[in-house]
Amino acid sequence: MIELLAKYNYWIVIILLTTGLYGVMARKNLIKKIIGLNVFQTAVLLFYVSMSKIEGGTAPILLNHGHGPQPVFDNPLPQVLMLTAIVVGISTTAVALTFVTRIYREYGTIEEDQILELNKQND
Amino acid sequence: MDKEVMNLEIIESARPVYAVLVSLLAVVLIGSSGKYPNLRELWTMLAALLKFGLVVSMLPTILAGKAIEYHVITVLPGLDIAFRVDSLGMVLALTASFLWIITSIYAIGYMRSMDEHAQTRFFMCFAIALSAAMGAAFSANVFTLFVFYEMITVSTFALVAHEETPEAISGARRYLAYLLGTSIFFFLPAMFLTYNYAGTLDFASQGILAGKASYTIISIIFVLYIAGIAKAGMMPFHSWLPAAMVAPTPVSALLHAVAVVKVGVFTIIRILLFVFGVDLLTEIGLGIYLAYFASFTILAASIMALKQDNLKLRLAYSTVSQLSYIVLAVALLTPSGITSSIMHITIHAFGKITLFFVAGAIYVRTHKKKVSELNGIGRQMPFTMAAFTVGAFSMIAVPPFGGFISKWYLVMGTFEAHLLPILVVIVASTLLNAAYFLPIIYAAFFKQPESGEVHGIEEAPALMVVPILITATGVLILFFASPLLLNLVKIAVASALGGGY
Amino acid sequence: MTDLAIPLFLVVCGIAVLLVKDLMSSIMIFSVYSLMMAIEWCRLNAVDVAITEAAVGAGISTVLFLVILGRTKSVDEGKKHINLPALLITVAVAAVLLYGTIDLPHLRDASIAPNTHVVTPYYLENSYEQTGQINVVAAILAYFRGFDTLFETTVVATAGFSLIMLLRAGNKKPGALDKTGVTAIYKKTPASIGVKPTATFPAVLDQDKDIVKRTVTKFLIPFIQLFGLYVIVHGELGPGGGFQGGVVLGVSIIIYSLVFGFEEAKQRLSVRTKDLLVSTGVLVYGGIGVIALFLGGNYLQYSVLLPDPQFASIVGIMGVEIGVGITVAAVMITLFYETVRIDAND
Amino acid sequence: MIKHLPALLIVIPLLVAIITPIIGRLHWVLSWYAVTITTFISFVISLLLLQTVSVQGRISYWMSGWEPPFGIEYSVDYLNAYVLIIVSFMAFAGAIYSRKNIDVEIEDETRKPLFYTIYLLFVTGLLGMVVTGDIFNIYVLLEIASLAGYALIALGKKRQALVAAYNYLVMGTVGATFFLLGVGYLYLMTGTLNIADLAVRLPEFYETKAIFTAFAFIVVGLSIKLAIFPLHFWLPNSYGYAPSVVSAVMAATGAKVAAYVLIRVMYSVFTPAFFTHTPFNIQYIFLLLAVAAILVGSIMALAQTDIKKMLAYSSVGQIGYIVLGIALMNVTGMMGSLIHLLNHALMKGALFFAVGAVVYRTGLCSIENLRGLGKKMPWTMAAFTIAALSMTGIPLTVGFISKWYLAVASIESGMWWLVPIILLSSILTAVYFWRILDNVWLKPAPGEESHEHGHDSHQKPVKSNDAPLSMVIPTFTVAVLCLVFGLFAYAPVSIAEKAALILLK
Repeated sequence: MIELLAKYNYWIVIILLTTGLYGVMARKNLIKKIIGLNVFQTAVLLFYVSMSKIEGGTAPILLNHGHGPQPVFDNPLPQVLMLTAIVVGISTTAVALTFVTRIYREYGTIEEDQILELNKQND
Repeated sequence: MDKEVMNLEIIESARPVYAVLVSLLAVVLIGSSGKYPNLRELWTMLAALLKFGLVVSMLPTILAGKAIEYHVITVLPGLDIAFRVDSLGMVLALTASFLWIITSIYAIGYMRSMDEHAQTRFFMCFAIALSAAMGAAFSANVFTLFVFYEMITVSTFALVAHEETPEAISGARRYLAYLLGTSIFFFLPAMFLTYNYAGTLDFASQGILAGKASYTIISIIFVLYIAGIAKAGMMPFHSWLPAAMVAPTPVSALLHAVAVVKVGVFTIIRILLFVFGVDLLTEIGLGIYLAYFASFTILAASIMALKQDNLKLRLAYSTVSQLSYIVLAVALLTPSGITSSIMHITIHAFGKITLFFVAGAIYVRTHKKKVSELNGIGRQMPFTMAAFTVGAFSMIAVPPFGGFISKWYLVMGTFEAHLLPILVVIVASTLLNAAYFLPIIYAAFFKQPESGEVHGIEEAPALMVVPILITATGVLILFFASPLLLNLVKIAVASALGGGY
Repeated sequence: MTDLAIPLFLVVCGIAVLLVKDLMSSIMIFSVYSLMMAIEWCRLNAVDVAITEAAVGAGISTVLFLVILGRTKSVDEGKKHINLPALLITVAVAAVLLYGTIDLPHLRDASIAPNTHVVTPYYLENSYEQTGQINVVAAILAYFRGFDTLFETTVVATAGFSLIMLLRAGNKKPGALDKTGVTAIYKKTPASIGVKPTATFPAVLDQDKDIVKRTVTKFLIPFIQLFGLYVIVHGELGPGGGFQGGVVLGVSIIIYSLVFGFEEAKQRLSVRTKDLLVSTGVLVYGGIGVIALFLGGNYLQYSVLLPDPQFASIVGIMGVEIGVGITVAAVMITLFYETVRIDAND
Repeated sequence: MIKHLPALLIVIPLLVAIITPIIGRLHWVLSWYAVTITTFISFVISLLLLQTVSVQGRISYWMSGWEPPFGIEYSVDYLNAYVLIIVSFMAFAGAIYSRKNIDVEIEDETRKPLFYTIYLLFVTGLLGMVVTGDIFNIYVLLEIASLAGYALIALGKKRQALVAAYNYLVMGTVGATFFLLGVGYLYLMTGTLNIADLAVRLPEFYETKAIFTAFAFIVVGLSIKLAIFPLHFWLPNSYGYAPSVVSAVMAATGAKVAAYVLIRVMYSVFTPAFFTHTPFNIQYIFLLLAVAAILVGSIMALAQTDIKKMLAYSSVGQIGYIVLGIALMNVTGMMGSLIHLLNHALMKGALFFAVGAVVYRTGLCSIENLRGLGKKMPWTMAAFTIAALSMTGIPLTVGFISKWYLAVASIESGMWWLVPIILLSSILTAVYFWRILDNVWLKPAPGEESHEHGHDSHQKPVKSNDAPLSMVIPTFTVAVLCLVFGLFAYAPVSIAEKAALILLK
């Protein structure tokens, strides 16, 4: 039980990640897929951020300009990495939604099935 | 086996490279002077003469028992482009380069009389094919040989498709599919396996595979090689050759009687003697299987030749059958057999090119293609048909024509190998040869032309008749002056048998 | 108890997002999901990440999703039957993840490798000495791993450029599309499979006539922008930085154009200028790196910029944060401008 | 400045890319100049890097002046330099080629400067992935290259391009996120992101399940980017509908860089020793996937009627070759893979370039429409033919060299059964290219069938109307390189050998 609780956030990550992944693959609505993708990505973000936390640690902001005794700090590096990852994520989402807009303009629908149907008719 | 064992003095010289390059240079010149046909043809002639001169200039060295080598480039470790002139290669190179001169004259006459299109492309491809044939003759290893082998295929492909009629194109398709297909799917893996087991691809006098792999593996490699070298026209990969007959006659004459097919059988001889080695093949007994296999092709092709009414097709099947003589002879793995095999390269070349020239001359003059239309043609074109007779008799192996010499050695070879069934095959096929050539000669000279048309002497243009007469004379010379050729061949046989001959 | 509750709530939101049929609700739940995520991160002391997630996940993405939704349609028409291949793949991925988690170290353990290996202790020790930052996150972001951040900014710019390229119709005449056969097909086909283009989202084009809103907005915007600037340069001391500040700045312009209309917003910040700004931010960042090169340092080695390495680092970091801010703000505005422009062209 | 080459390699294209839309406002051609010159500079820098590596060994450059593993390290050894040269050269060729090509494929003038911006960002991302020595930095650069790639694909003229780009984006993001997750596992176990440092710290964890999971996610993520069968679904439509220059450059560089990263991860982050600790035999899985890719790619290519899609499926097969060499885990196999990186870049580049030229002239790219083009576009089609022959593996072309090495390596590893498969795929390749060459050279152009065949039609030869020089020259140059490196294979082979020895030391 302790084992389970000590890894609580891992389980959450796994559930979110798989939920998102399933959504990406199984949903046929293009916007829904992107939402799924976002859930999927944030799961990985959570994974990183979870590992940055140390029992009893504080946010990694130095006291007294770094002089003197310091408290235990949480690990700042995973946080930095995730800042980057979040930005990458939103950029991807923006481009994806751009595609969705254009697809809607060209096809009049954002349902994958209908788009495939239309493509078949064209070919 | 090391080269030292061959007791040959090696001379470093780039002359074989020049012999290859001279016609490639001509390709550029021919291509750039397409608008001036006379200049263009001048380049062809110059290149042909120069090439022959270069080849002849190496002859004394070879006759003195030396070899000429030149290393061009290492593509990968173990895969080199390198040349090595020895007596076997010399036989092919002399034959091909000499006949190129003759064919060039003939081709000029033929192409101009027929007012063919795209003559520039024609002469360019022709020159490339000749370069490649030289390269194949002088190859020092399997890889170089393979490269030139493919180069011939690709350059002659354009010649076969020359007419660009649907028929020509479908013929060309089959040509490419067979030649390229077999070489990639059998020859290439065979080369790969050779490299893998022997660690080298350089030709050596007693082969490179002995003791390097199990008999099973060697047998597999052997079968792959034989299947891969479709240019030798062995059944079942022979049907590209009749298909290639849609090409203009000079192409059929030089390439499909000399350069292409002879490179095919030459490759087989090379591989058998210098990759496997006589001893190894004798030990495993692979030669006998090949001999029987070739025998089948000899007989089957002869029978099919009988059925052909189209003259060029009949000649093509005759070629298929004659090529297998060469394979059969070398497969006997005896001194006389090998002698016969190498000599037949030259002898058959002269004979068959004469026959094709004649077929072309008849077509140019009368637009007749079929055997059944040739009644009385001998009176209209006496010189041409006389030359045909010479060529045909050489094919049948009647003395005093060249063909007799090689068949004589072949018969001796069968005795040496104690293979009497093969002797039966030779006799049977000689009869078949006679059966499909003699009626033509008889009809040409003794039958009345159809519908009573009477012609005076109406020969083809001199540019065509003269080459015909030259090659026909060549057939005779090869009989009377056979010792000259024999000297060269003996050196080759000696090196193949490790000097024991 | 929150230890367990918030993550659990995240899971509930995550699943609900994908189950809800109405896209608008789905997006709203996603917004809540992001907010909860931010709270969870705050709880994990990852304040910078939490702020960013709040701004991006709950803010910008939600707005973006809504705008796009307005331009397309709001119901997920797909049938919700179970997709077996997808399920199998998901189960496989879950299995591998569970397998890998078996011998992962416990969370919150100070002795795990990330905390003990030389890298993180080095950052904590040298953050102030070498870079003059007391917020170690900012020090790593802008200096220790400054090159990553340069590319992070570039990613944002790339997204901006892509948006402009794909959405801006440019000077192409309406007829020109038909020639390529693209638009013509579109006009014919939707009806053939029974899809009706829904109405677009015209509201953002017009000015809002409500005087109260206008006045309040006019009054508020300077403060929002000031706050944005503060967040950008404040990063050295506490949470915040170029990215978060840039988002705030961008949002201020978006709010402006929402209230005063697109045309008026364009007069304040023309499209050309804004395009220029997308490039400018990255140029500022990359340029500082180049200056460092010329001053004899390695690329992005701020300590060589001025005689005092520590002060030079502070200046350099502030410089690049400003660069990040400019690009991010410009791209945020691009997101809005370009999506609105299509409406205008439709 | 020699010291700073690794940084300049990335920074110059990055900054030029950012300036490009601004100078493109004056006239779009200026942006073309900027991109062409910049890619050329990158190419020169890559050559200089190779030269430097050969003199002083591995180069390590500390970004921001921080010593690794604290800062981001850029490191160059033979492998990086080799891949850099491939990528920068093909990007340069693509840039020259694009000038006229985008006239028809991206008609809109205002889009052109942005096209070049994104093109250059794409190249920057790829170059960065190759030269960086930090695994998280790879992720960021991967996303730049990917985002730029999605946008470039979406520029295709048909609306299917958008759907293709969307699908690629979704799959690509899943792949990148898997990669990120795997990196997270690695970081959690070792506490470092520097590749060299990881290589030192990882072996003690080889037995752990977590590290295996990390490996699995990183490799699966990269496999999506690399389009290893069965994760290749995004590729055919993406290459098929993207503007030709984009297909060419992506096929020639994008997949190569993904393969490079895979090699780095498998042999520099992990080591061959790791593969003896895995719960099941990873080598066999890779080999099976490679073989499946080779066969499925070739067979699917046979089934296509659109030539760009055919080339795309052929890429799936060729990627199989690369994976095959990687999975053989011996020096010869690795050499085969590395040589194939170059060779496939050249061959596929030339093929897509040639197809782009056809699209430029005729606007169509179905195999049926290629009839009689040999006479209309002799140079383009000659280049196509050379590259096609090379694909089938004819000696003296580059295709032969890589297949030769792969075959030798298969035998060395005792996997003789791979040789017939290589051969079989050569047969299939020959067949699907033969269909095209047959149309190009041997069939009359549409509309000319009615003319009488044979001599008459030759009296008025078809006017040759080849593509503009700015397209023909890069196409033909790349095709000729297929021959040059088929004959002078020693140069790439020797570099590949050194790289392979470093990887498998």
